[in-house]
Amino acid sequence: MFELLGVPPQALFGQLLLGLINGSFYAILSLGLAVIFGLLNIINFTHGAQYMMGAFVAWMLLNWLGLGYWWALVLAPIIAGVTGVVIERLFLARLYHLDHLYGLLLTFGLGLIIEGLFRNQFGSSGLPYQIPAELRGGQNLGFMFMPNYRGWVVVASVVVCLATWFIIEKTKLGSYLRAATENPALTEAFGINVPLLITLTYGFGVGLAAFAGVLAAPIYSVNPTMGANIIIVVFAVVVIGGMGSILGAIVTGFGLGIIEGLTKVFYPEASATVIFIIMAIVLLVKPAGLFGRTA
Amino acid sequence: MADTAAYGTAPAGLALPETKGASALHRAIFIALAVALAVLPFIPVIGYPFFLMKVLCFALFACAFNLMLGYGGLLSFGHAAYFGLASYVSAYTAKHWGLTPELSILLGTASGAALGFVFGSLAIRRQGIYFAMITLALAQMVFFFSLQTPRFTGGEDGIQAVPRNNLFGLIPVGSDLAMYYLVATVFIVGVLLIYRVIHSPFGQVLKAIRDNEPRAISLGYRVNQYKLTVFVLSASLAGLAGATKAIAVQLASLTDVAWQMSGEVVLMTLVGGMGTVFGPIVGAAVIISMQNFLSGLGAWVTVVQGLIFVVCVLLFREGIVGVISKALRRPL
Amino acid sequence: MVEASDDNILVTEGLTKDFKGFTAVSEVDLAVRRGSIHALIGPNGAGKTTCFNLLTKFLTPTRGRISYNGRDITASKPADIARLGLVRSFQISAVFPHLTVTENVRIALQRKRGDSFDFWVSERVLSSLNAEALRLVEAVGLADFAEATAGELAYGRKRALEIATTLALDPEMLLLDEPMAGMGREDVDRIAALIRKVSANRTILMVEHNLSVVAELSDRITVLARGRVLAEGDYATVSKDPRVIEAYIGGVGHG
Amino acid sequence: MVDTAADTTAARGAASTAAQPMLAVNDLHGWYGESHVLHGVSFDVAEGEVVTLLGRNGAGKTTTMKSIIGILQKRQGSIRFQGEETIGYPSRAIARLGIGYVPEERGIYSTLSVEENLLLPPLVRPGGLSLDQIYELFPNIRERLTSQGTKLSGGEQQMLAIARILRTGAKLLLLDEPTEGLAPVIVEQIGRTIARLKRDGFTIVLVEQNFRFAQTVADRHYVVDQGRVVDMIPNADMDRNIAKLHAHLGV
Amino acid sequence: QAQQPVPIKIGVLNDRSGLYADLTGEGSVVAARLAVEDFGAAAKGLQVQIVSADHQNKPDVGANIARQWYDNDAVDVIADVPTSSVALAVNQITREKNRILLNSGAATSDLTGPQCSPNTVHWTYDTYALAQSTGGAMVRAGGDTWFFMTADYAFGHALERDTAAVVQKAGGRVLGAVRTPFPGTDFSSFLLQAQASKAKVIGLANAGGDTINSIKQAAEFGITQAGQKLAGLLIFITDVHALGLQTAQGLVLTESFYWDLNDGTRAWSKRFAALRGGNMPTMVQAGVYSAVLHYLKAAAATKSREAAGNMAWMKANATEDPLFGTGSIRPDGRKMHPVFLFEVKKPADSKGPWDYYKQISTLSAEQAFRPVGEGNCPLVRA
Ligand SMILES: Nc1ncnc2c1ncn2[C@@H]1O[C@H](COP(=O)(O)OP(=O)(O)OP(=O)(O)O)[C@@H](O)[C@H]1O
Ligand SMILES: Nc1ncnc2c1ncn2[C@@H]1O[C@H](COP(=O)(O)OP(=O)(O)OP(=O)(O)O)[C@@H](O)[C@H]1O
Ligand SMILES: [Mg+2]
Ligand SMILES: [Mg+2]
Repeated sequence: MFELLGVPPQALFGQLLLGLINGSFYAILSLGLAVIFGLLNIINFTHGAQYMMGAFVAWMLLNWLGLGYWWALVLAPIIAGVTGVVIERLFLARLYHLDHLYGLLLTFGLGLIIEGLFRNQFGSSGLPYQIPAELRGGQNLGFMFMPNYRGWVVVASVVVCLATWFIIEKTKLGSYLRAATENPALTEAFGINVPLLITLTYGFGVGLAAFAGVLAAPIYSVNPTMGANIIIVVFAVVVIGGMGSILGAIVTGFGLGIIEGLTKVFYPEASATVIFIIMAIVLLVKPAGLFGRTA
Repeated sequence: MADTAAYGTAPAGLALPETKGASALHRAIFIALAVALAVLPFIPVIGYPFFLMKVLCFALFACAFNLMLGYGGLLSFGHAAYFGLASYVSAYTAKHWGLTPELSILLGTASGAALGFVFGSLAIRRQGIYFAMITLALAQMVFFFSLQTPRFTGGEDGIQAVPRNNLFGLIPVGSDLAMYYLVATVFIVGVLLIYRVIHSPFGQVLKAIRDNEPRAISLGYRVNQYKLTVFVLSASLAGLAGATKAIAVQLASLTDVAWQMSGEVVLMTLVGGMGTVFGPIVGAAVIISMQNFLSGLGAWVTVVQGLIFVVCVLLFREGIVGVISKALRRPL
Repeated sequence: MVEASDDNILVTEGLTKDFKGFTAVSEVDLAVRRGSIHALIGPNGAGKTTCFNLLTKFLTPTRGRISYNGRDITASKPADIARLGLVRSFQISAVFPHLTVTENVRIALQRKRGDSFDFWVSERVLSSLNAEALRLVEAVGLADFAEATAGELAYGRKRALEIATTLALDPEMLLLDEPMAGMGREDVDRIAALIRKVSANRTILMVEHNLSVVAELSDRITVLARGRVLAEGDYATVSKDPRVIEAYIGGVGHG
Repeated sequence: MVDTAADTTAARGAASTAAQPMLAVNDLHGWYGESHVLHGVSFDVAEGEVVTLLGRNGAGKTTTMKSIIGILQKRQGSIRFQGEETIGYPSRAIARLGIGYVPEERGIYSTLSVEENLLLPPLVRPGGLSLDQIYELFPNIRERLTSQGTKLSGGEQQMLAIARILRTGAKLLLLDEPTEGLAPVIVEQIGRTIARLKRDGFTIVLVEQNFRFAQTVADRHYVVDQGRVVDMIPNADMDRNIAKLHAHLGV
Repeated sequence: QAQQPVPIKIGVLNDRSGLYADLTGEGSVVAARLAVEDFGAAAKGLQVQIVSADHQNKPDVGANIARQWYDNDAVDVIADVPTSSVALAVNQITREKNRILLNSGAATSDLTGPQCSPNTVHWTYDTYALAQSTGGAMVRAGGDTWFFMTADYAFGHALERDTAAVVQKAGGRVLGAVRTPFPGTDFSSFLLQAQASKAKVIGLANAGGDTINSIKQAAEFGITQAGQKLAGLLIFITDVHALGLQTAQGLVLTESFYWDLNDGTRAWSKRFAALRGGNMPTMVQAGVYSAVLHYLKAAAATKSREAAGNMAWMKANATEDPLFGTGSIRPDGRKMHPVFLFEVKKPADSKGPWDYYKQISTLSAEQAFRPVGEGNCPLVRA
């Protein structure tokens, strides 16, 4: 058998698969960001906190109400989405006529508040959350041991991503959303309820973040900073894909997961930087990102 | 080409009356600022020189950032890179080469400028949110570089116990008070320079580019060179602030290059009022004091900080100085 | 083929622009005589604005050559073209919205001071330009608005300001994209007079739908349709051309 | 000044006694932030009528249109559509009553394809034009359906902006300078379109600079100056009043 | 007592909002208060005030607070200070201002090595002791081949280096190491590499969230079930609590204190837990208690706030408290007490909340801590 730079092909295969799983989180999170940025023109710095909320809500559902993982997968995005709706109505709705900067600042502040409140309530070292019984164990694929749960993560995220993409790019609702983003006043003057659309969109984007949070709870540390750690990378993913491009967010999310995975094998020291290097290169060559539309 | 005869012959006093009044006001504010800086250390509670030095360094940093955002219309999300690199360079040269403060600071500033030139050349070709993101990406690389070259940066420990060598090899600045006056001088010079840049012919063109770039191009301005110039100026001044800070607080650390620092300087500028001359100074003072005086609140600090930002965005959008400037109907 | 002679300040040969398989400008040979007012007309979507964008390099031609004053500028940058004295206005009005009207004009006047990277100099040196700026502002009828912020002007006034700014560069050749669009009658007449006045020792190439203005001002007219040159000549010739009438003017001309 | 004001009042009085007007604007004030732009605009439009607003640049024509459709945030006075007071409604509710708006800057969406732009406004009433009728009217549009909306030329965008409103079945159309930047052939076509819409029972308020064109399509003309309606000229009397009109427009 | 009470100000400086807030944070303040209470400071002529602040794990923030406390607030002693980089910065300033640092939270053995100071006592544990106990004891228990997952920053490198040295000295072999980005979220890639190395022990040379994530994912990939052991080189009981026994079972780690060691620790911990919503103390919090108690004894004895005198008293007299038993402070500032190697229990073996550890072995202070001559401490070079 051949080896690639000293790495046997089976191991490489395993790593590719892991990269894909990692990419699933990037994809859902960047999708949520892209939906919010693309349709609301808000750089949602609260996204990390909302992802974290998803995981914590799953924990609360389990420990306070006895509702398990599957319930959490449905309820946590809805609960987080409702908080998103409240945030949008109370705060963001006042900022649409302003520069991106203000939305960024506001969501940054909200992120701090949410993170701080959770830290006060739950401490910072995190909470336990188990993999649901149905998905414990794994398959021996020959070249690696593949936990069932990871397989489920990939399937769930692919389904969610495709469904979202379809709604926004291919349906009437999607064209309303895009129009509302670009020129809300005029869109409303056509009889479309823009404020409602925007509110629901934000709620949906937040729901996506929380969904990723629930998916993450059994395998990543459930702690108040879990979102802050991942969010900068996800921003980079969105930029590489093209701000606001739904397809871009999805494809780049998975793609970068894989690239990052490979870097972890060949040159682990660079695995934290590789996404930023790619981002710099991509932006120099394709200013609007891989899938971005130039205005 | 007959019209060009108008040059020089037109009465020089034709400056727009409003600008004239404003510049008198600005002069008064600068004088008041200088006087305040001179006596502040002798005022109890807030007059703690160490705290003041920190405020001044960050105020200069915020002013440098504002030069680019408020006047150049370029939102950089990676300004910590210049601030941080310069603080490492000045700390390193002071500690390991034994350079005098003015030389360390100069070298730090130069490194900020050089990095600004490299990053600027890459970034100015892009606009808006992409510009912000590419600067963020480049700055992240500086961060990881700093984390992974402990030999130069001291890794997560930073460069600690940076010596305050004698200024020009002669004047001792070891005491906090002496150092404070050095920092205050650097600060005033830096802010005056920024003020001059804003109110120069160059600054005028910059405002025009910010307003309508294609139009500026069609008038024959090579906008990229202007953007690069302001980028490098801003990076150098950010470097100046970082280099001075390293000597003043005797520490250069990863905090200075982290993305949160880039975020903080945006916040300072916004809280104070972007596009105002004095806003970033006020903003920096507010944010730094807040961090200082709230540190006893423990885990609630982040919540309080977050609340302040939310309130600012919702209620004081123009920033503190912006609001005042609006009330006075004078640019500040 | 148009012969490049000293008489022609601007010459294009085979100028073509494709947008993803759609050819907006196709094999256009254009020759603009020095000192003339040349109009470019044609139905909507004929490629006029695209042509302007190609001439000033805001777009890169797919094929073809552009020469200006005998010099090949096909590969020049937009700012450099402006520096050669070939300056454009925009179809969608282009002002610096946060500067005052006078400052808008002054920005253009400042260009002639050379590249002002002099960030260490006080802007007071610019006040020497104020008189000239005010003169131009008056010339386009904006004297009452000299200190107003440009962004708050009504549309028509923005157009007037844009023309003043363009004139401030004292360009050798001026490209005007629909200078009259959105203007009231009184302004149309004033701007037409202004264009006539400033054309004295300049060349002007303009796109305009207001046929009375075109008829009144232009020495020569090129009609574009579907990206190609359909007809060329003076107003009398062109307006009688049946193809032009069919494609552009229609049964009854307005104005 | 005095007598023109009296004219307007008289005309309004006549219209309101005859039948309820489709649109009645009364003492409308409007602001952009602090700046007071409309100072009591009053006029009305009967069902099936084509009415123009004429006036110099900056007179307040566009602002009046924006107030009617509800885009202008700060407005006061009375705007009745088919008897219903709309001054407090959000613009979506006003549009849903059956008012279609073509903005001055056209408002084509760059994130939508031409086709999506065309299909965007929801149908508010039955009886709008079918797609085939629209393509017949504006053949350019059919050719470019998949393009990005703002990649169309200025004129094409104008056509698209009108076309998308015709689909919705709105009975009152607000057209802000629909002929600006259009080739004479297209202007003519738009003139024919307006005539046909009028025949089909649409009511149209038109802002125009080109009053020769306005004359070919309109029933009445309101003259707007400095945020007020200062005169009303029936189309039939246009030729007699041309001097007065020129005086208003400062020609 | 007729004498004027001696005013003493103790500043508890630690992480109150970040990763280490649970294992230091407010709990350390509570521990310090308990020490003041237990000592009966007021009765012994001391007027003790405790202040606290959050250093956010940033050296500049920590240094800044320390400076202000010393310059403006008349703080005599700073206690706790987790996070090595902050500890080193505060160490520096304390020496400059001639006060006292009682460090409980930081791991770096440099505090009693090249950076040792006459003004600092390093109380609870250090990287050397952790390596000695975890590395040495594991090899002796048969875990003689190691693979390291090392967080890619100076502290991670130091942990790996120290432990690898101990492993090799004890006769074990290091099969490989991988540098993981810091901070990281997904470690599965590295775990696969560790698994492929077939090492018997996977050493986690990381801290905080990185450690928790790696342990969680190791459980998911069935690494412990397949027979490899995880050794946490810097992990605390709060981390185990966060992981849950289901996930953490089998993990091996070193601490110098556990609430369930003896009656003394149990009694004190129960009081502590009552004040902390049921959370048991960590070794860092216990260390703060022990350190403050010893300092108060010194201040009461010298009847002074003066640093040198109190420091001399502290080093000259044995420490004595229910949590760490009898101990002493070496000239280089090292506080000496035994350390313990624990294994995390299986869920079935746990009798209730916080019943997490099974003790595997004990190292005496002399076995655990670096011999005084080997640390390159200038104070003891003589
Ligand atoms: N960037 C672009 N991408 C794709 N197609 C474009 C682009 N720019 C222009 N076009 C197309 O090229 C054609 C010519 O456009 P142009 O703007 O030059 O027309 P014009 O003659 O100026 O028309 P008008 O008089 O309406 O302004 C139009 O069909 C337009 O849709
Ligand atoms: N966004 C705005 N902010 C402030 N003032 C405005 C704004 N838009 C228009 N104005 C002012 O309101 C007044 C009326 O403008 P409006 O656009 O209604 O005029 P108009 O009659 O449509 O002119 P035009 O024929 O040029 O389109 C003008 O004085 C203009 O300067
Ligand atoms: Mg055009
Ligand atoms: Mg208008």
